[in-house]
Amino acid sequence: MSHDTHEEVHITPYSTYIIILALLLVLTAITVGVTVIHLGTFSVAVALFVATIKGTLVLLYFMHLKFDNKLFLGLVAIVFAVYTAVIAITFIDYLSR
Amino acid sequence: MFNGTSTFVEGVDNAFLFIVVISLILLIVLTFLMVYFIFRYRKERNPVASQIEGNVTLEVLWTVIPGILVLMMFWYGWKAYTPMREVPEDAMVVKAVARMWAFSFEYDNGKKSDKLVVPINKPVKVVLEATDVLHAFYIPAFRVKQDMVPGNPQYVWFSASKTGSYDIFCAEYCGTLHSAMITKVEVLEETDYQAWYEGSALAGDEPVGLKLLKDNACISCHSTDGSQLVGPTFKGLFGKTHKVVSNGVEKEIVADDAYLMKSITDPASDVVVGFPAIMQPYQLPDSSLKSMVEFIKTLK
Amino acid sequence: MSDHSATQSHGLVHRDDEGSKLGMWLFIFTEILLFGALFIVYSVYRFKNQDAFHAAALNLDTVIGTVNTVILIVSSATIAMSISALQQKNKKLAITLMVITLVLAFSFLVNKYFEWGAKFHHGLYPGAEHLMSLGHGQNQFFFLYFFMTGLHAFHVIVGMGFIIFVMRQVMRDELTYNNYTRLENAGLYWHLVDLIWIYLFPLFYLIH
Amino acid sequence: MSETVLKAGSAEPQYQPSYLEMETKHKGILSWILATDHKRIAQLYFFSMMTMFLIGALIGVLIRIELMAPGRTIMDAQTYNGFFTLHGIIMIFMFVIPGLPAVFGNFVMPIMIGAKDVAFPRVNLLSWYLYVIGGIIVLTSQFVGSGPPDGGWTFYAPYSVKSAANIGMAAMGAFFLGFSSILTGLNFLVTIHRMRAPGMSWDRIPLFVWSLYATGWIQILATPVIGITLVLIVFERVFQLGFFDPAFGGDPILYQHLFWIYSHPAVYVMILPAMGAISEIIPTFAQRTIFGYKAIVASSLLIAFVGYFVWGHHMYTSGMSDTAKWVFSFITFLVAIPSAIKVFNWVATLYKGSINIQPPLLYAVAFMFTFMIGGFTGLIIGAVAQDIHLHDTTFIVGHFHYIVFGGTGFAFFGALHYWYPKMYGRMYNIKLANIAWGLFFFGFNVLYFPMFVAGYMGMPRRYFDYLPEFYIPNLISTMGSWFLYAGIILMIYNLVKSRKTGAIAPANPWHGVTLEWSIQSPPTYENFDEIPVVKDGPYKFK
Repeated sequence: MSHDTHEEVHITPYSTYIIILALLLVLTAITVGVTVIHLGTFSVAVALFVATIKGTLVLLYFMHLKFDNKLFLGLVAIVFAVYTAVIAITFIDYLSR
Repeated sequence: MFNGTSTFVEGVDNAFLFIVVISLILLIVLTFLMVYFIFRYRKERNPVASQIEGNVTLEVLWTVIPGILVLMMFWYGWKAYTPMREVPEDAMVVKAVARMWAFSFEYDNGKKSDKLVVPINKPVKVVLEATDVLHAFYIPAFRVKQDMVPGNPQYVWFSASKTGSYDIFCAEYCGTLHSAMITKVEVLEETDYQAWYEGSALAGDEPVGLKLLKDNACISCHSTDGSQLVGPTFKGLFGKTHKVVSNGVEKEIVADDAYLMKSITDPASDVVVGFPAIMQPYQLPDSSLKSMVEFIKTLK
Repeated sequence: MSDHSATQSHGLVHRDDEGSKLGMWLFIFTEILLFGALFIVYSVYRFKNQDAFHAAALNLDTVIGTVNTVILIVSSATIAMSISALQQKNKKLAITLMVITLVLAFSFLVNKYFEWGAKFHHGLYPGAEHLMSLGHGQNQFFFLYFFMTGLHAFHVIVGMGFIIFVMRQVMRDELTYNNYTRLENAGLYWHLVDLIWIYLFPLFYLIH
Repeated sequence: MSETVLKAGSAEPQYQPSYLEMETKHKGILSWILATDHKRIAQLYFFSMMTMFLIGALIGVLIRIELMAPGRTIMDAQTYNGFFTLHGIIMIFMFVIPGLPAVFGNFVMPIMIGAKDVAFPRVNLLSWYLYVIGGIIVLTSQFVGSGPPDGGWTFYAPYSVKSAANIGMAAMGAFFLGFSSILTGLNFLVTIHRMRAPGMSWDRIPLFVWSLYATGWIQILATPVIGITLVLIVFERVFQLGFFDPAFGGDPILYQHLFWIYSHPAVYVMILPAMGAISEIIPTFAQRTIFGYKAIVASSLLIAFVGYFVWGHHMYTSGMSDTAKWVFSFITFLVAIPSAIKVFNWVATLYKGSINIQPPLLYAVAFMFTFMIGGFTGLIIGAVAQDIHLHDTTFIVGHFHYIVFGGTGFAFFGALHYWYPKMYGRMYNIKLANIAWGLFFFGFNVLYFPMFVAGYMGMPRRYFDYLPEFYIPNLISTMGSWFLYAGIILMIYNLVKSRKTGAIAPANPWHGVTLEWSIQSPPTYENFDEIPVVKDGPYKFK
């Protein structure tokens, strides 16, 4: 209530969604394509890297983080950072056993 | 109370003392200040409070000083720990197997025992295995403890510096008789140890079957005197008719040789009514199974 | 969550769109951590049984996986576009896009049904003798496969329910061009479903 | 003393029907169990929680009687195992985790920030229902299936997977309780973000609200992890999926990682709101502003954040790698610093105050003392070497009771004595409250301190029976439990009796300056006729 500022409503044009959709489809094709080439241990890294790009696109455009209140963007960043740290710390154990 | 019984006691107790002394000083000072302020500045003596909002110097001081202290504590704690992982090359190896609810120990020469017997002043590496659930191998007098994880062998080592008999506890909850999963570590002079190691002197002249039942921890669940433990008692077991559940169907069965042997190797197939189906299967040579059953027959 | 926004509380005239969206986001965080825990289980077991995971993954049908990925991505775009449509007062288009989303979601489930059915047919389900004979690593893979895609499918169903719920409200003009947060929230939830699948897909279907 | 306090209250404005008497569309009991008013929901929680607390405490006393002497005393081993499990599940999941947020957070947090309710009142009610459902499932698990669950509240695999006892159901109950906790946290975060009164900027929020804010984040980000982990345990039991059982290649240590990824932050869910309540009580009874407001806020947030990365210190003996032990031990010692900062600031707040010695302050002092002991013993077991020796002994039991009972428990009852006049518009008997506090504090220390001794001597925890050398500390502990229980009973007697017969409480009996003291006792349905405009920080005493 203290900060009820009625911001201007952002309407994402359809064209943006179509472009993002196309990008996502291309990236999906790339990940599927990459599995044909054997990259060994890198294949996990590549798959996760591409997935992360796709996820970021979904978060920024489909989920409107790019246009919404920046608070949401900040919180999402913190949550993913915390989660990554938790995985990393868990793996300190498994990698050094 | 356990002064100097193993290599680690001094390090652990010194680190403990270091933290306790610092903590006690802080506890006493803070408690004193708290109580003193409450009486010195109580309403009757100090009707008007001073509104002090804070003091940056103090905040910095009581962040940095405890910061340094806790880092020292961390370091002492870590330094006292590292020797526990550095097993000397010449350590003798004993395998400890935990199952519900007993430990058994196996030596290089195949000797089995329900107590851990070790020579004095000799590094001993105990390899820890569990067959069913988590247990923990804990010798308070030596300051060693390690969980025993099924499928994932662990170890501890120690070198005992005083002869005597010390407790070994299971420290990780493992079921009904968790608190009864206790045995001893016997620290002997080198010569006594050798005598024990080579002979079966300490085992006495027990029947082979009874010794097997002890070594495999059977008697921690099945009594030999008719008392009720987690599983049916061995006393008067042989030759009687029992109600059992097989594959969910209740039926009656006569406890003969074949049934008893099957109950050891595949306990889940016929479970006596009124007892939980928690026994783990045992893989033992036929000769051992026979001796065990022979001994059970003698318990009328 | 958002359906109980402050609007109704005590009949106060106060609608907090940002608040209900924040609530939705926080709920999404819990969902992310929920799956996050499973991804930790997955990574640890994959780390321990790399070869078995590779071998087991060969049994998964990459084609169905890819088709389902495309379906979810497209449905994500359609639900996002329906928000734009409603904002532009194009109620009809908004509803059409939601219906498309639902149809796509349903076809995702149909694919899933056939995919699971094939696994059961080949004895690749928990407890099956064939699976048991393949060793611990492959077992872990299939346990996780069934549990994680199953939980994901459950989220698909919940998301569909949420979309049907807001679609009815749009039809009745309870949600309009200046009151569409609940549709946004349904969209956010649906994108979450997509987001999780974006990670599930390469981790299960694309290990070769 | 109490008389002067009562008369000193500000002049009463015209009394309006309070939330206790309000008219809703429902009548009688329905107006309670279908209430969406945050204060009524707080009451619902309060009554269900006190019921659970008394059951849990009674089981605790029975456990102590069993341990009074070696050998069987009043129950058999499996009953004992079921009892300590039930005691843990009830106290952890149904009292200390939801305790302060669900009762006092619900009651005063919206008022403190100048709001009429929480952001999602109906979700708030739903949280309570989930709590009740979870509670009922846990209690039912005792009487159906194959025997009361054992194995402790930690559900360690593979025992929890293999045990014949009814563990799956108890785990399901805990899942519901976790979900309830998530929704409460979510609700509070949105409320604090969105519903502050005009002028209530982030640097003017009372410290209790700040602590709830930090807690809310932990509830949201940690609880789902245990939720899904318990579901895995249930699936493993029901469908024989081998997630954690080594017989299927599972890793029991992974279970412990997942369990503590939640359960260590959960310790901060228990203690942060307690610290927040203490930060309210001390300034009010010292009649002066809090010392180091910003330091306390920063330490709350730091504890919540760093506390997320220390879970491994529960696992030094589990078979985790040595590198991981180093990392966890190091971060563990770092998280001690913000807790220390809080204690220093509280003590400094007493300096040059004008101190009014009343039951809430006594509870706060008891809190600080027991919390310090809990914290210092925490340092001892944060160090790897000592923890190897002390882990899974009664030393640990003593340590966490000093933190979660001595800490959270004392803060809960301190908060209860502090806000009681506001909740019910009545005063309790101060003298009786002081006596109850004395019994409570004395009994508490007699009960839990000997556990440190027995633990250092090497007595493992969760022992139904013990060797004779541990007899004396156990005997003393058991006797302490009687004093403690007597104190609790006396306290509850006093509060229950005063509910009807206590003197009418003024709006502001303790001369507090946070917003809840500016409205009538008990508050009206929507708290404020007019939303206040906040012009200054939270603890400005004249």
